[in-house]
Amino acid sequence: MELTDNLLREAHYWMRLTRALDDRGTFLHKQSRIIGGFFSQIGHEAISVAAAMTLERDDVCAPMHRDLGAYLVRGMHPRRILAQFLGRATGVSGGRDANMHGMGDMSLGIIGFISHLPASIGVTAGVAQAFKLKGEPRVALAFFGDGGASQGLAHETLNWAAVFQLPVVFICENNQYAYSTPLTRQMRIEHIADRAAGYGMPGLVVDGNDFGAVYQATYEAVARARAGGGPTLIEGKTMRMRGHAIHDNMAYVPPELLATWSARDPLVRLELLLRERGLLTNTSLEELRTRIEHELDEAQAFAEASPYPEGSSVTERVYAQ
Amino acid sequence: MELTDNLLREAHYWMRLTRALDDRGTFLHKQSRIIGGFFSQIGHEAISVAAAMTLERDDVCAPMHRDLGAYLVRGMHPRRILAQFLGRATGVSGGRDANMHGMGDMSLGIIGFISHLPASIGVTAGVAQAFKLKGEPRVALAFFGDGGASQGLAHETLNWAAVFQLPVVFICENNQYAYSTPLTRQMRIEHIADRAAGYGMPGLVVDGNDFGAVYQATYEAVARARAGGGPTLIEGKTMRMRGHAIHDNMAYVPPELLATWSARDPLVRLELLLRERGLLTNTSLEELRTRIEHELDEAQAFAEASPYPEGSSVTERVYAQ
Amino acid sequence: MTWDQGLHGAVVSLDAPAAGGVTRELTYLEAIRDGMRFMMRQDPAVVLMGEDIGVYGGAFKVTQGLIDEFGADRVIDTPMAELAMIYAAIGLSFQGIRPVVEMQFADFISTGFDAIVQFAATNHYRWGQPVPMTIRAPGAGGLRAGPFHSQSNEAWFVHTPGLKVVAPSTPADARGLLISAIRDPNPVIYYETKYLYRSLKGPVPDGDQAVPIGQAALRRTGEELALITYGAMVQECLNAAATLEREGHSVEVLDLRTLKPLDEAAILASARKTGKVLIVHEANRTCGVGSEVAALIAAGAFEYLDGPISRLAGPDTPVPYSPPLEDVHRPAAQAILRAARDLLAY
Amino acid sequence: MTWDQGLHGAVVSLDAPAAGGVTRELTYLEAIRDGMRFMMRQDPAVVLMGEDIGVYGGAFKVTQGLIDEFGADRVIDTPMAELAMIYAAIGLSFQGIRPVVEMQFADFISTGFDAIVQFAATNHYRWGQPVPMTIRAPGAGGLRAGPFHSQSNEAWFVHTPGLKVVAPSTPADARGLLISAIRDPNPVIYYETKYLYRSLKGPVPDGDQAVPIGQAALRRTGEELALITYGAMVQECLNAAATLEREGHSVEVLDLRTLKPLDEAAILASARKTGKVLIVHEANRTCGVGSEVAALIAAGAFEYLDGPISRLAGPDTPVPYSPPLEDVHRPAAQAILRAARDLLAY
Ligand SMILES: Cc1ncc(C[n+]2csc(CCOP(=O)(O)OP(=O)(O)O)c2C)c(N)n1
Ligand SMILES: Cc1ncc(C[n+]2csc(CCOP(=O)(O)OP(=O)(O)O)c2C)c(N)n1
Ligand SMILES: [Mg+2]
Ligand SMILES: [Mg+2]
Repeated sequence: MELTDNLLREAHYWMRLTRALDDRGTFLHKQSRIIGGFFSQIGHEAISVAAAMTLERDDVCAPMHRDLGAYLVRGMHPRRILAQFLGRATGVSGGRDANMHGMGDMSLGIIGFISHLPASIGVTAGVAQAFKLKGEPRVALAFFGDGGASQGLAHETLNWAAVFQLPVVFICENNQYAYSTPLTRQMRIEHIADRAAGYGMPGLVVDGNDFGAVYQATYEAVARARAGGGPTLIEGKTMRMRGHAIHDNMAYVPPELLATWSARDPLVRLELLLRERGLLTNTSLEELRTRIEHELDEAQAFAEASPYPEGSSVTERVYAQ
Repeated sequence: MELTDNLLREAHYWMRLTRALDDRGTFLHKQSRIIGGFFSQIGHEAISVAAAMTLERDDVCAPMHRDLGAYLVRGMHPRRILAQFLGRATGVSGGRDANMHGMGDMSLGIIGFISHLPASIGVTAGVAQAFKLKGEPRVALAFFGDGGASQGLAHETLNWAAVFQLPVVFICENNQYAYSTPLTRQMRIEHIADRAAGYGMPGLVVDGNDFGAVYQATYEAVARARAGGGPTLIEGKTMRMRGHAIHDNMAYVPPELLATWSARDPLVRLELLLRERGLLTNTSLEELRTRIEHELDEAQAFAEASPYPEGSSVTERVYAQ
Repeated sequence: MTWDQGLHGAVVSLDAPAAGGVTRELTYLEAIRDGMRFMMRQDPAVVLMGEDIGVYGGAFKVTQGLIDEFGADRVIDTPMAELAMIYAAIGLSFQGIRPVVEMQFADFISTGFDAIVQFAATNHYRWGQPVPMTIRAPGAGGLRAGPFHSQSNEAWFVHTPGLKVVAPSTPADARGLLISAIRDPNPVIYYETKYLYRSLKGPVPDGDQAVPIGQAALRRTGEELALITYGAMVQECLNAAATLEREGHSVEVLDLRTLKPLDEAAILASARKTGKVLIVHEANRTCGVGSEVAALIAAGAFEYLDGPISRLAGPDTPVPYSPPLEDVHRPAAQAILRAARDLLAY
Repeated sequence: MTWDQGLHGAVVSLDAPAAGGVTRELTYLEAIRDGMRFMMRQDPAVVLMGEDIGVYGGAFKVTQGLIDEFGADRVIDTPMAELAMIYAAIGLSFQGIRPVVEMQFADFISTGFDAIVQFAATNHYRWGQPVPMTIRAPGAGGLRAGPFHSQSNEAWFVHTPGLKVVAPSTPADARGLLISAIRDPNPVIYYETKYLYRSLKGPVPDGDQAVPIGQAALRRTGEELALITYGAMVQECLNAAATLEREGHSVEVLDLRTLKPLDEAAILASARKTGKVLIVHEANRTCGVGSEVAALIAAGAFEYLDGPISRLAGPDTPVPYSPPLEDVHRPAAQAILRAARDLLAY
């Protein structure tokens, strides 16, 4: 599996777009245009984009609140995402769900998540089970966090996936914190991936800020799953570079830790590689950023021009007809 | 840690008593004197008795439905147990809970279990946490099964105990089946104890039908826990020699498997050892059995002479005052 | 006698329906199995999942034989993991599978609670993706099975928006409501009553005979008093009504059948007609389905009432094991008669 | 504005009590913290547990500063594992510890559901061992926090035997009921209302001022109509009652305060006195606490009623995020006024 120039260029677009959209959200929240919560994913660009890029169109993916990149790669338009953040009728959930929650669209192979972490890994296993039952060569991929890893469901799902040998890949985004809780208070082991052995599935640790490393590990796991080789657990080491949500100044994070991870910024690293390969210059980067800002301006204009849902529609859509 | 003659003699009494009480329950059920369900624990005598015998008076233990031996070792009188089976007011739960459920008595350091497996391991971790918070050199010990091991709570509890370094010992009674479900459909690993590594605690496998092996492993784990060394997971390999409950003819168990384990009967093996040490003869065995039958006759008479609870008391004891 | 056999002296047989059609005489349990078999033959997307439901045929043998006909890919024995099971079912439903999940006892549904109330119940509201899934929950008491094998916990789900809840009381409804539940594009909790498994027999129409979700059934018409109930209490209420008739009273029995959404029209019609209502269920009293039925009537039939709206329900305690305790806990014909006579005399 | 700050334009201040005693002016949030601090100082067995409650001070900063005073052994930051947390609390309670467990949001209580409804709720009934444990559940909406941070799911627990459930609506009650909850030998779910955290200020008596569990509070007396409610809706009802008074109506407001066990005597007294009752809550309507209140009145105050028993509750949908949707979902003074006027005109 080779990291082609095209692949890296594409990744660069998605990662830049992810970060810009994230910044845009923060900006809109500061301006009180997004009310309620907002989750920044800064630091997660490589892992979410790389993992999502290994999937085929027909595959299914369950991103969580820091996987903005995966939503974008799967084809969810920033318009719909910004409209979602702003609670508009044109948002992914039609104003029913908040911020990143419930941003699902099965036509794009995206499962919308609920707060109760790590719920979507369970659903994803079920999707993979359907692929297997129907004999379809498709793969499902789910993200969860170091906090979510402590939940009983993480255990039940990994075991389930192993017992049924499901075509599913689990990406654990170990970003050092679950809200204010550091790893040392969450678990007494170094690598969450080591738990894979307890289920009889391969487990591996990758540098989650290295696009290529995540892409290659996930690519192989996806290929194995598709070929009937069963599930894989991949742990990507990364860092949540902002507070848990926008209100959190993360005073509890030691500045040195942030500094260390700042030096490993996934976007900077990818851009270094692109420059080494001669695929990026200051000018082309500036062009890309401008293009993305235009895209987001347009998306934001769309979202802001969109109506709020009618209050009287509150009881609609509880049941499918 | 030496297996003294006295220790073995005592163990022999408890294991014989356990089996005899189990047989008595089966008999009473066949006679329709116990109505509803009845769980036989035949095959579990060594593991439940040995583990319970490693505890001090002040320690706390959470037996489940096949740990009749542990209840007895902790000092629960067969009278109260038989009265419980018969739904009498003098039974452990006063007729409120069924068969082995809810047979708790904190004055004996016994936590009563609920059906929802493996609930009591979670409670036991909490008890151990209290010991630790209060600085008391006490230990808590909990049993769970190969089926219970698939539940999310097993994961949450083991992780919890490891993070807080609690003085608790977990005994997984791997008896090859969870109801009709064989190990291969429950998990894709050979040893449940291997999961301990995923929590950062010691995990070991013992022959659950060998009293001495269980006793020694548990003794060491209890000592470590008491000394502040944190939790241990011990998996005892054993076999459920009867159906899941009395109605289950376990047609799904291959006869050869039963035969193999029949040859490893924990009671027979302990008695062989006793004979080798010159601690048991046919006569003394017969004497012991007779003595136990007398004890159980008396207990049964007590239970059968006991009144049922008054129907009008149904709403009593919902709340503690 | 053990749980899976039931504890019943006699088997009650329901009368054949007046009008024709091909029917067979089935027990309540056989009717459930027949409903599953019918749907599995008709729709290859229907898949069963649960603990011990395959080779073993289920704790109560409800699924017995189905693995032989449909294979292990459609009758799936699972690890003992209710939460993963229900989440997996949600995922299956996203790919066109129609999972029917068996809880070994309704009591264990609390172990998969999060998946039901947080994910399945809200999903369509949130992002428009339906969750067609049926959860079979063998519930209720009378079998000396104690606090963890006798629960009637349907109110948890009746309170939760986005779910449907049904509770058939006859073999025909057991089959017909199961067909509807499996076809419904929403998560449906199907409460089946263990007590009736082998103790109730009745005519069950063959073929594609769905019983619509949301419609109550008037089991008996009367003028003076309406007994509103569901599940195993329907038979008890019918017995009480028959006794009262011999005493000269005209009592009607409304079987709710669907608990969410409730058939408000039928409830109000019964209340308006009779002016006196006694609501009966096994489930714990406070915030049970009976409280909602009472509230609906108190709001919607207020002007027609000739007496206080009465409720007879399981008291607010766990279901106790010992026979004298359980017999007081579970409302039966005698207790119903007492409450009904009080109300008639009002 | 974000969740932890609240979304309120103005802070409502309650009047000082008529009769004396040492009181301080505290927000609802400060009163909860003060209650914990008071109990922790008084009883070394009281221990707090939860996610991010220690160093961080909790998602809403309710426990801020407590770890500094009481140390990490008594203000315990836990892994993200609600089920293990509640089970651990049960175990702690067996050894004389009085755990106070914080759910980060009431919405996550479903993740620890099994431990509460199956183990904690039934234990004393089954083998006589009390489970003194308090679970703090920050609930309810109005904060634009969406379906998973706005739930009012108290009815699940009001239905379940063996639990107690409280829902204070004022700073004084927040402190006083917390003291009672922690002292109670039973599991108590303490629903605190996030909306009130910083938007409601009032006098809070100092010292050992427990508010007994099981007693409703008549916040305002009136003759024509009773508004029966709890939580954040108490203020909305008081506002509505004040408006109605200006229109010449005499309306009383009964604050339930304890949801399990309900203060049936106070409910019936209000209903009998006024003859007209409007029950108001944010929680979903069907099988909510309001249905039980209506059922109690329909049975126990039937002869006194001058109109249908009315309910105004959150509709049976998840709590939506977008302001126009949430504003319709959450009953507020305007909707209360409409419903009250209808009933007064009846
Ligand atoms: C079951 C559950 N409990 C509590 C929460 C509240 N909560 C939201 S995010 C979070 C931390 C999650 O940490 P992690 O899984 O590591 O993901 P991260 O936010 O670090 O990406 C918590 C405690 C939740 N969402 N779900
Ligand atoms: C959460 C839960 N789900 C289902 C059941 C029903 N059930 C009772 S015992 C049992 C099998 C338990 O197997 P295991 O844990 O291996 O214990 P064993 O009976 O073999 O000793 C099952 C499925 C239960 N008790 N708890
Ligand atoms: Mg994290
Ligand atoms: Mg087993």
